[in-house]
Amino acid sequence: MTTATGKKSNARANRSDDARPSEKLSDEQLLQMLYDMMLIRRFEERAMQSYMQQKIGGFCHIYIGQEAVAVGSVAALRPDDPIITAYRDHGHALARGMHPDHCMAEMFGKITGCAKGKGGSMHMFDRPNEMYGGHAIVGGQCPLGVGLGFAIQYQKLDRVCLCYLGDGALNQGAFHEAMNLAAIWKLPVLFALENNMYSMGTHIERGTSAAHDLSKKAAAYDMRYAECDGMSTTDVYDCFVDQVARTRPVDGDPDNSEGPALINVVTYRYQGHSMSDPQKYRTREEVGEKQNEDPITTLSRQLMDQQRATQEQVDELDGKAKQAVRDAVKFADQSPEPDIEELYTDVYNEPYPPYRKGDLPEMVKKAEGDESDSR
Amino acid sequence: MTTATGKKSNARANRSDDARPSEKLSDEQLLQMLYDMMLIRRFEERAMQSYMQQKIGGFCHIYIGQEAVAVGSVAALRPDDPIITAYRDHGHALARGMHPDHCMAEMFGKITGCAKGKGGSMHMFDRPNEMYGGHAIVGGQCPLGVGLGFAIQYQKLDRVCLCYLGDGALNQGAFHEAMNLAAIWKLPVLFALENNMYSMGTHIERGTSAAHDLSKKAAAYDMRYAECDGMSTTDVYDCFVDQVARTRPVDGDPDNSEGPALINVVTYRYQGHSMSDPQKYRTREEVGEKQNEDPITTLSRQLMDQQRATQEQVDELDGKAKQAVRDAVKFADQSPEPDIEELYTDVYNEPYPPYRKGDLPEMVKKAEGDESDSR
Amino acid sequence: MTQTDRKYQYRQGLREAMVEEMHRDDRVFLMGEEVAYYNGAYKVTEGMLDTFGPRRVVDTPISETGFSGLGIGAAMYGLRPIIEFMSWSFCLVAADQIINNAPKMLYMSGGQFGVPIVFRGNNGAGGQLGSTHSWCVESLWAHVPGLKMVLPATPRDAKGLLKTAIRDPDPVFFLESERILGIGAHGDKDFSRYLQGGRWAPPEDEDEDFLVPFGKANVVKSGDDCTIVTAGRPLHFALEAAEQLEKEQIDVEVIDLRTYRPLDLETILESVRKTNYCIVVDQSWPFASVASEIAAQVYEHALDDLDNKVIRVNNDDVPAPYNRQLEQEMLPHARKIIEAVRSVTYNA
Amino acid sequence: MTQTDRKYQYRQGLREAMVEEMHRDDRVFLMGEEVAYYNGAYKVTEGMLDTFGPRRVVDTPISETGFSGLGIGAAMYGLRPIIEFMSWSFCLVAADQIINNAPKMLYMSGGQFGVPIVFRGNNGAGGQLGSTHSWCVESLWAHVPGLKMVLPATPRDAKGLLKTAIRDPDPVFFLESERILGIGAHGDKDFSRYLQGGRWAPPEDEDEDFLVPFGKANVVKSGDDCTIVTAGRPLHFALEAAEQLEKEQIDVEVIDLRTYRPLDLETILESVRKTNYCIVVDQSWPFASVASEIAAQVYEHALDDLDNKVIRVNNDDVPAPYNRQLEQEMLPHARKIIEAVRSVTYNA
Ligand SMILES: Cc1ncc(C[n+]2csc(CCOP(=O)(O)OP(=O)(O)O)c2C)c(N)n1
Ligand SMILES: Cc1ncc(C[n+]2csc(CCOP(=O)(O)OP(=O)(O)O)c2C)c(N)n1
Ligand SMILES: [Mg+2]
Ligand SMILES: [Mg+2]
Repeated sequence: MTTATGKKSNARANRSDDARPSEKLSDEQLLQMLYDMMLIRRFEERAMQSYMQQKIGGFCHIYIGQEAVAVGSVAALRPDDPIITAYRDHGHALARGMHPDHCMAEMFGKITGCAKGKGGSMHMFDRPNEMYGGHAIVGGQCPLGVGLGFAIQYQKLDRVCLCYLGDGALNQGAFHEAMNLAAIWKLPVLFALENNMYSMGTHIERGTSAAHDLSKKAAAYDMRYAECDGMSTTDVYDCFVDQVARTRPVDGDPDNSEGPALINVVTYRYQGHSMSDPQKYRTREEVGEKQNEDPITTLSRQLMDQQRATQEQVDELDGKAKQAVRDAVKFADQSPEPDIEELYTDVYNEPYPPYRKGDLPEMVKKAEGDESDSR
Repeated sequence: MTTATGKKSNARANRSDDARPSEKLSDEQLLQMLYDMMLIRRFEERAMQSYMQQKIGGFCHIYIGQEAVAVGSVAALRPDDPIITAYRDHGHALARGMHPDHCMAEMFGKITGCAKGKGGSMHMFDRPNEMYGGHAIVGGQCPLGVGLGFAIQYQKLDRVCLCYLGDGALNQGAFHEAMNLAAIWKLPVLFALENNMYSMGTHIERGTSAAHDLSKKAAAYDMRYAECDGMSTTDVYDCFVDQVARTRPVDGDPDNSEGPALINVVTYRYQGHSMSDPQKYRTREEVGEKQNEDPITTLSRQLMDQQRATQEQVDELDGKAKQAVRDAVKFADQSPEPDIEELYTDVYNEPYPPYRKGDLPEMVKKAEGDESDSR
Repeated sequence: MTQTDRKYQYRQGLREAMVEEMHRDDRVFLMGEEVAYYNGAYKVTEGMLDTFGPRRVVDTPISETGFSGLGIGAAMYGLRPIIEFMSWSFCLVAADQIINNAPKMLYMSGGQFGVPIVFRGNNGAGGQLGSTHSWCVESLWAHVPGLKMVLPATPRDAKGLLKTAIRDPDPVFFLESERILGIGAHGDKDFSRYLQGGRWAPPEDEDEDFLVPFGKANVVKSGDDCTIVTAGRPLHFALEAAEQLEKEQIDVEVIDLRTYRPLDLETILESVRKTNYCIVVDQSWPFASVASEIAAQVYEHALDDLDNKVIRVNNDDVPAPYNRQLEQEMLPHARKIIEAVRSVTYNA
Repeated sequence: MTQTDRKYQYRQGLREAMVEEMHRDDRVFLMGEEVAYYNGAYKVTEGMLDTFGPRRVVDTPISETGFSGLGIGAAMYGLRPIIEFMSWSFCLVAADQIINNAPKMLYMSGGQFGVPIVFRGNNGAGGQLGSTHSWCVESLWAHVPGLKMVLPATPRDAKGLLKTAIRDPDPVFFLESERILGIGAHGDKDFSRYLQGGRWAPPEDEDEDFLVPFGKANVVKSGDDCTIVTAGRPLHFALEAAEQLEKEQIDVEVIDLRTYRPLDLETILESVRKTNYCIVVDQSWPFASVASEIAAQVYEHALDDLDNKVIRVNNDDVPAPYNRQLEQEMLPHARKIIEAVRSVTYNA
């Protein structure tokens, strides 16, 4: 983890002096994080397979390689901290606690999916777990994330919103406007840049000015900046624990917060951009090299080296993840399609003909109880 | 003029060592600049009057106080360098050489106006003088300006595009995207920020992060930055001569150019935002103080102090400006309204019914000859 | 003082609606350019900063994508934002947020996240602002399912519909008109004699719950000879035409739809079944417009009741010119309406 | 090999049009996301970088406002940009540039600055991409005067219309369809037997000047019993319906409008005067749509020739769902068209 260029150099100094937060994680917590990453990995593998079998349609963006980003950052949050992200969102949904059954069922377009099969791969929403969606228009989630932060501040809550974005989003106007608003109003938002160096086939150096020093993108808004190694779960965790703490408004008081930050999480995606990407824009060598930094292998090895886990435990976890995903595929497979009537539900919360009020997804009803309502 | 933070420190060093370009201006050139500013000032005064008399409708944004910006920067250009600006555009049109008759007639909505009365105050276009319009959507002209720069580069020309914007435009997505494109492609564009500190009633400190150091806005794109005193005609001129020279691609070769820059021209508008502004957001004192820096008074005094002009000469110039504007009002007044048929012309260059091909404005026909065509 | 006599401005209706709802519900806030310290570019929000402070009346930089998206996010989190566009013309830079996010979030999330938000501001040409500043967005955006669209034409409806909009759980596109912000004020042309019961202004008793429901058209003037269907500012053109046509013994019925989504087709059809003629007046461009839609629906549902074509009166199909005469001519003005009515009813 | 037999993909038509025009005119360049090094997200621009180099085939960052505005500025300066939207769904973030600047510049400048630009890309639902990625922008943007709108439905027209678009001096919104990029390829359903003279593919002699003019509809299949008016991808639904209806002895006439602006009303009316029935098929939402417009115009101009209502077949009026069955049902598919034809002609 490189140092953050925050305003309060005290805080920064503190952080580098202190023990790293990840050192305080219990074995159990670390194994949970490892499991979450394995779950995502196995989930994505089965998603690719199911896509090939045409059980999943549309676009499907695979998170393999980036698992440490979602898992490490979400682990640094409280459960009531909202998150929002782009379309490469299965990892975030699972890290945030969405049951793989509902995630997979969504991709299969089934009524048991998190969005009743209406959203698909790019639109994972999970209200009980404070996940405000995957969003498919590049950069479009940034103003929404700022809105979550605004609502937190407005209600004087002590929460932090995590707004993920890809490096491609850096060049969208929406990102710029969102950064500026977050900065001038000191909103409790962390912009987590998942910098996997490519937007489709475009290397960041080709499309983004100042790509060699993204701290300038934060400085333009007088915003705090931090960097971490997205291939290392603990580095991501350490960085986000620190940044979340700085941003979290104590007693919901914005003056008791260091305000928003941009966090450059340097990561890599091992698969193509989507399922139909010939990947001619990068070499096998480049991918191979990055695969040596595989975040799951790294964390496994780390835990074993430190004698906090045995090979058997690791294998067992992976087995569990595989099983969970197998179950999810089965669940998704066996779940029914939405009725054709669902076409006209969920268009309005207060519908007029021909629209009808929809039912909440099974997943939400289970978590919130049947009396819960759309909000 | 404060120094620019360019990449090539050589060039910068050169510049501060050299004599200031304005010192090489002949008396005649300086008096021309003074006259241009007087023309704008008197023009705007009569525009306000005519607005009050309801001869001008819609919005009318007065340039008084900012005259040195348009005049000083345009003087640093070649006639074939294109410019483009926002809606506060009378000054630029006049500085660029539009005859006040056609400018005033446009505001009067007459067929003799630069846009045949179809554009109005916010839309001054002048093809013969390489003025690509006033544009009324804040920030919307920035991508267009980048397009002019792109076309220059594409055709391997050695021209520079000057793209003006207000400080309010800094917060628009269009500005951000335009800056990034100009930077990554090294386009010959200068973004001339007319920083009059207010967007309507919003002080720049309220709406724009990092307002205290706008060089950060350029740095975010790895772009050159410069600042100058927009109340001083010569300082503006010196700054732009230097910046234009750095940006101008020698032999049309982009590698033979230092690329685009953001130039922060600190200025002030003496009138309200538009004709209906109660101006409660600033004090009389503030305006009064700035009026002490009046760019026209300053240049006049400077010329007289240096014995390059006499009071009589200055008065005479002002008389000439007043007369030109009086003539313009008369011209506008006496010009005919466009025929109602003009509603359906100029919608398409290759029209289909009910549309019809339009005639070019008188102003263009005069300058380009009758055989000229829409392009 | 009768209700009719009460002078009550359209902008006042808008302001009162916001003020009352903000008193009633702390989740409601107002955000936009110059809404606070400047007191509103058009004085609609005058005094609101003083009343509610900067937490709830929020000035923004010129970042329509940013703050309309912010509003949507805040609405997903349970707040009730009112987002003001100084002009709906400026919503174009925020189009993705307002038509791709707001109206689709509920659907995409399978019913989990609704977006109770109001986007409001001035809509329509007529102020000599030139073509980029003179948008009538009704046809553009009414095309999109998931949003509701409201066009108040009177001070009374400005208030009653805005209150309903703020309480509505769905995204509401609320289209005001700068041209009529001042109607109801002393000296303005006042068609209140046409209004049933003279309800030009809202009830005077300051009823907190004075709401005008969505999807219920207002038969502003009843008549037997020809139906004129409209909403928003063109209602005033239609009433001007009605006044003129009265002198020619043509007694038109004028329907103010109030909302385009939902659309009160029943009231239109009932009227057309009575008058057998129909004119639709819409201030947006003709092609693929709300007027096209209403005309098509009237044909579809009342073909046998029509004694002539439905005539659509729109803006001329050209960008808005600056010149005053050209611009006035472009609008769906009274003369165009009168001619349309005459031309369909000529042999009635 | 007859012309009918020649297998020629829609995407190939697009590519050839661009390649030919770029050879012909150095002012023409192509710009968009992944058009160059990636060879196009949908392989439309494959090989073009190799042919023309990075000066004329330009990859952009994800900055639709930036690069579409750039294109407009470059067009004002005399170039002839082709701006590719990977999907028209992404044009929403650039709405202000494309509908406020491009189509109004000529007017605002009093005829001084035209904008000869082509915006092109995939349009329409059907790929299970969910509601933000499934826009059909025809009705949204055809509403706006100052632009031209083209919707090629066949490989032949993809080529001929795109060449015309590139040469046109006005802004052209060119709406392709990902769903049919591969039609014409081996194994695809091929309705070429309906095409007059089997003109599924463009002429084989590689005529540089093979142009399909704007505003001239194509009567793809002639028939006497009912007119089906459409354009773009839904043409294929209409032909599927026609095939089915043939078996029921209903002989429909299928008109491919090719362009919405200009609109070839004459060809529609001629057909309706012959068949006396009319169905309009449009893949955008129903409300205030091109279908509403065409229906309204048909009623206005052929009221006496119509033996029944005009039926509009659109996308269902809901955001596009991801689920395949729901999405397929939403589209203006063949069954809906068949039912519409049956319902109007039942007592013919
Ligand atoms: C506004 C917009 N333009 C284009 C696209 C098409 N598109 C989808 S993903 C993508 C690349 C995004 O890259 P990045 O932000 O780096 O995210 P990553 O795929 O690396 O996770 C593009 C161009 C889109 N979804 N939205
Ligand atoms: C996108 C957009 N939003 C809002 C407006 C309304 N508006 C016109 S000028 C202006 C202030 C602009 O200030 P600035 O850019 O500083 O220019 P100045 O008026 O100082 O010359 C605003 C908000 C607009 N024209 N466009
Ligand atoms: Mg990326
Ligand atoms: Mg300003």
